[in-house]
Amino acid sequence: MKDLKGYVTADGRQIGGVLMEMRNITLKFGGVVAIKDISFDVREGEVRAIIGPNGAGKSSMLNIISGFYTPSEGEVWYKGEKRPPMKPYEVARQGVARTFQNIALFEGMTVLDNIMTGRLTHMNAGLVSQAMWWGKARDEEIANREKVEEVIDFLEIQNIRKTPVGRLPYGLKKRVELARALAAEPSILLLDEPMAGMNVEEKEDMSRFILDVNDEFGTTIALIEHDMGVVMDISDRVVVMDYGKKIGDGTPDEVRNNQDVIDAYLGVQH
Amino acid sequence: MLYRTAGQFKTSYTADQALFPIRQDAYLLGIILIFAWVVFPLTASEFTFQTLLIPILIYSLAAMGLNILTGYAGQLSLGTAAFMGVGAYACYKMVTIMPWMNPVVAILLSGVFSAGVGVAFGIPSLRIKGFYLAIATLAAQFFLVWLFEKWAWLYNYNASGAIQVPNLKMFGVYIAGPQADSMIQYFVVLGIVTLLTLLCINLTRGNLGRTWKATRDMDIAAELIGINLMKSKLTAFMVSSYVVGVAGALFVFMWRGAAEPNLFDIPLSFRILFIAIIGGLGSIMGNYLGAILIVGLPVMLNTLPQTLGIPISSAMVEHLNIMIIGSLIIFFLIIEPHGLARLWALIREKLIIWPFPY
Amino acid sequence: MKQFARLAAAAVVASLGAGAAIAEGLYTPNLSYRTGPFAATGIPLMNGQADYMAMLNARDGGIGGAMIDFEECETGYSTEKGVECYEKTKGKAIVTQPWSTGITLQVLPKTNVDEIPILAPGYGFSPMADGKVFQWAFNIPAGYWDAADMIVQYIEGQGSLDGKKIVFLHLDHPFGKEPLPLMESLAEQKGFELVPVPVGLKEMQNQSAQWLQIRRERPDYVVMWGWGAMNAGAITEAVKTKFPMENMLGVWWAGHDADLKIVGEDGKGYKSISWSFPNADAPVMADIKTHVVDAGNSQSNEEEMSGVFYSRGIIISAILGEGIATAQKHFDTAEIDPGQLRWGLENINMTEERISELGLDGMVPPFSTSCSNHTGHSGGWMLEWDGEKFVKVSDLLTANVDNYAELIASSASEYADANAPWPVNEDCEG
Amino acid sequence: MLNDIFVAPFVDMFAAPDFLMQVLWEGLVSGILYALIALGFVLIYRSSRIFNFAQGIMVVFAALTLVGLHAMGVPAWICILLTLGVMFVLAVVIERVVLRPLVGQPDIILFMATIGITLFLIGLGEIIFGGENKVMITEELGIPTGSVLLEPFGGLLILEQKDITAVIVAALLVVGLLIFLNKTRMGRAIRALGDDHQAALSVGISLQTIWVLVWFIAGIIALVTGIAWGARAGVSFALEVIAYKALPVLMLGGLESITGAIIGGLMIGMLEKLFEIYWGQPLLGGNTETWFAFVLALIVLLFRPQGLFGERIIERV
Repeated sequence: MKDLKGYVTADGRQIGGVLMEMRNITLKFGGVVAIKDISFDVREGEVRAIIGPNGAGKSSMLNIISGFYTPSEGEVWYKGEKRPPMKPYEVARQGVARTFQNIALFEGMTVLDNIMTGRLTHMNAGLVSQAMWWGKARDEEIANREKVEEVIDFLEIQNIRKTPVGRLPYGLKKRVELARALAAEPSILLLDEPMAGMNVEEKEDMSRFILDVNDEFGTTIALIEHDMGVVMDISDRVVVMDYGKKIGDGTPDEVRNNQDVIDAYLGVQH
Repeated sequence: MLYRTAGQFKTSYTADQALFPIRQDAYLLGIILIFAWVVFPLTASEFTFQTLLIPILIYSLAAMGLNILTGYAGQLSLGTAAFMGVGAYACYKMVTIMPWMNPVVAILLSGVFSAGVGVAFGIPSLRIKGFYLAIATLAAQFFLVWLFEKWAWLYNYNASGAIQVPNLKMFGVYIAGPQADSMIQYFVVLGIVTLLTLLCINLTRGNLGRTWKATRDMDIAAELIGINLMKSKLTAFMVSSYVVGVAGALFVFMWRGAAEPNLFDIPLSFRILFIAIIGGLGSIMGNYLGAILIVGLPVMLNTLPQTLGIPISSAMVEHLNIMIIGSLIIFFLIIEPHGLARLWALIREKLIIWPFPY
Repeated sequence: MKQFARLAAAAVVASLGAGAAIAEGLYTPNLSYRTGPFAATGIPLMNGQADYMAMLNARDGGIGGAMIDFEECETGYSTEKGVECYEKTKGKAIVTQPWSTGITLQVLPKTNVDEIPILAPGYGFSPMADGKVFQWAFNIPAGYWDAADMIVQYIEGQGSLDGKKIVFLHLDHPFGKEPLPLMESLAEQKGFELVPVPVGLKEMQNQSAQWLQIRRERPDYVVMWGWGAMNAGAITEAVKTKFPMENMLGVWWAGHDADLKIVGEDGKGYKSISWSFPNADAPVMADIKTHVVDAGNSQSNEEEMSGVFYSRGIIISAILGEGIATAQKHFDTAEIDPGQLRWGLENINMTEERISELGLDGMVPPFSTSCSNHTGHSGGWMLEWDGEKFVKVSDLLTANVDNYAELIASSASEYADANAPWPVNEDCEG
Repeated sequence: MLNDIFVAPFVDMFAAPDFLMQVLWEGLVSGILYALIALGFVLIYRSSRIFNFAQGIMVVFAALTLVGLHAMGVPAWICILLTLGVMFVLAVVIERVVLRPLVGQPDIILFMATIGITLFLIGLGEIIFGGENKVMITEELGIPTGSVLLEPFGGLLILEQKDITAVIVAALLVVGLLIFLNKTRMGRAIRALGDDHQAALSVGISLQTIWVLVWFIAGIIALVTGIAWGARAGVSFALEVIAYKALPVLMLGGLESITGAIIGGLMIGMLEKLFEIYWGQPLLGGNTETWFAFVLALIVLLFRPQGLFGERIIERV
């Protein structure tokens, strides 16, 4: 077992103890092995990246963390406890929020409503109260709206608040999706290829937001990305996967110098 | 000009979340309410009450119930009429077993029964999606109508197998049955429909509404951000069936006066689906617009040749009527698949910025 | 262009004028169903009704000097449309003819308030015979209980019913369930076993399950309460399963020539009770031919006009006409109101002489009504399909009404109780 | 009670095996017709993602056109050709007027549009042909009308010749269709469309052509169904309701599976008849055929959401 105190990063941030730990995870679809015996941990307050070429099993790993897939073997430990088998929504209610590779916003709703859905794990007014728009429901609606407005300010999307998300360009959609995940005030934020399909400028924006989120709210972030360059710049530690196996784990510098990673990953880069 | 929103500032989130953040909308609604509560009752004839005002309100309510399920929560249902039937039969049993019961209370309670049945038939939605679910709701449709026919207890063993609304009094005035006055029935319907509309608006704009819409737009993502899909879908079935059940009780008690089981058969379900879709899925106001079109148009078309003095047989009018409604459905779907409510929204957007093009 | 506009204007004015002229007569709307699933049975009936009234207008200038404004309001047999039609027409109508059991049930309580007579010849609610309770409703000249009683009588004429088995094949709808209470009581009295077999509205055309059941039950007789597409479906299945046709009998609505033509020769022996019969030689037919058909105002055709249903339409209009004439004579006015028409319908005395006078020889049995008897219980003939057309195979049968007078009274009062407060005609003596 | 449900029906079946065979035969004949209608649905759904509710009214329309033309004095076989022509025109018009402007709309919108088509055709049909029940021109088409009497187990089994004909014609139609779909370029394009629009287009046939063709094939199927069903109970608008029976077949067999439609149709036809005769009539008061198929399909779907013949769906995000 690793030390519980954590470590201090190069830029002076204090990283805490282990928040989430994957132990010997294996995932099979029928006869196909997507992930084979992978273990790693995520510490409180760090930006943890999982990288690897296409088909390495990164997305499947993220889906296991968020409860969408149940691992065939292995255990997920979260906040010091072994996580029993549970539905994705229960995982979300434990403070795990995520974004999606192919944007999964609710296209029929406005930006504001989309971000408000991020808050629904924090709202529990009853049916009657909601129907009357009175008492708890109304108070909740206002209190949570304030939280959402904070996120909106933070991500600089005030002007599109009432726009239906269907009308937004790709880059903004990504940002709204991030806002929705952030609004949940998660303990751990999972980002599934947050920079896929973006141009350099948008990538820079997104990187800045990720770092700011981590800085200002202290949110733990786990992200997958196949763009090595960006990842190396923003993450504290990196797991490298290839063909469902872990081939490297450590700080960006360590990984960059790992011979297996160079062979398997960098070797195939175009 | 009329719809200029410049100068209306909101200083609190409460104000921004008000029902009508734009002042003109509130005025418009006010005018509509004055018409509904004062002008129509004063001017309408018996014929207008019976063939336009009362049915439009009841159909709007039924469509609203369906809209919550299909438009907001994304679960296509073809069994609306059967759930109306549950409401109607429940109401009938209540007022015949407990004649002292206040009829309005009975009508509002009858929705509870349809909500229960709705939840039971909603359970398959947890595993079945899309058209498969739509066909599955037909199971409810056909099974319940069959039950209305076979379960004689439901219609108090009447020889004809039909239910007949008894004369019911509230505060010393007949509000249901043959002795009831159309205008009073209209007010009862209007009151209940207004109340339920308000509740539905609140539900759909609040947390539950967002939960439903998220389920509708992308159920997988909804589950991953913390929505319990089972709860979301079943509450949608429950609320929807409640509203539909109340609409069914009103349908029989405040309008038809009698009902045989096949009244609740599939043509009624489709009719309500037309209203919801032509009006606009995912809109409350759309149900009213749809009902006005689908209920009002045939009545208009029927009286048209007579007023114009065109010698045409009533059967021909009926045939043409069906053709026109069929074509109109296709026409509206082509020009605006999101329904009349969206059409109105577009007009309103244009009005707000008018006379400038942007 | 100008000329065209003037022409158009003239046409509009003329048509408006024409409309106004008709509106001055007696307005007797008919809630017709020439569309929908039952249109096949509806069309000949509607044509017969309309043609008779058109003939009176053309030949006699209406009834008693008042033109008849016989307008159809199409319901497609839908109750909803029916109520719409009722509301639309009730303002100036002197009678309402609802045509479906569903519409009748719904309109029935309203007519008490609106005070308009309902004329439902041969259909509707059997207890409507009790005129004291159902002041405004008439099912002249015979009700469904009469029909059931006459059919059972006819069968009994072929031998005792004790220990026999009768399948009651009926539409699963208020119409089809209507005779059940009487059939049950007859079964008890006569000792036969009654097996009700319902046919769902959606299964009218595919009755193989019902006929498999009939085959399993091996009944001695099948009594059919069918309507619309159900009749053809049942008769084809009966032919297919080799059920002896002569042991299959139907109510008057199941005796439609077109249904039997589908099976033709194979349907030989099938019977249907009826209170109307086509008589091509009756004077009324000739009058309709000269005044309506030859004038090009009929929607009917020769084949249809020789059928049972077209002639039934004529009889229905003739009954209404007789009610109007009776009222006009009594109140000494041509323009009668609904209340006066009710009196007229309550005092029809259709004797053989009167039938002859009206030119309806052999088309309807004699009957008379009173304030307590709103049906008339005319009786009827058993008709049999000979492969091409229906022929009379019995003398006039009359229902044994006394046997179920109590049932009528108790059902009527039950209905009145359930719909309390229900006004009852206290002035009526017996 | 338990005896009535679990024992007595089976005793009945064994006591009168000839009757059981009759029940199964009746079920088979209905099942064939359900399968045909379901086939029309499947073809259209595979090629255009449209849940074509108008299939039922197309059956009525085809049968009415056939009978109507014959009533005008046209010889029977020419009537068939002319009716096929009418169905082709109908397919073209539907593609032009309804489908083309609605390309890319959500499923439910297209579904509603087909209900619109249904209403339009009902109105049009009633104006042209009138609402009365008509006799199918069975003999004129050369369909034998007698019946075959068999005596299995010393009992009686009645097989109508027109039912036998219907079964044979339906089987030939299905075989022909399968050959067309598998062996011809056009057919392969239709099949490919179900899997991938782009791939289908690369065959070099325009989407519009394929749609017209598919709707036309659905029209042919409708005509065959109309003749077969009309021969049993006459031709009228009440026929339209049999279209509902194809829906549970689709649930059971899957919206895209041709085999599923055929097997599902036969299964539902026979099972609903068995249930009605041995359980529905003695225990539930009859008429269970209105819902049995739906409830059966619902229960099957609860355990196999992909239907009996569908492939398991792996969800991804």
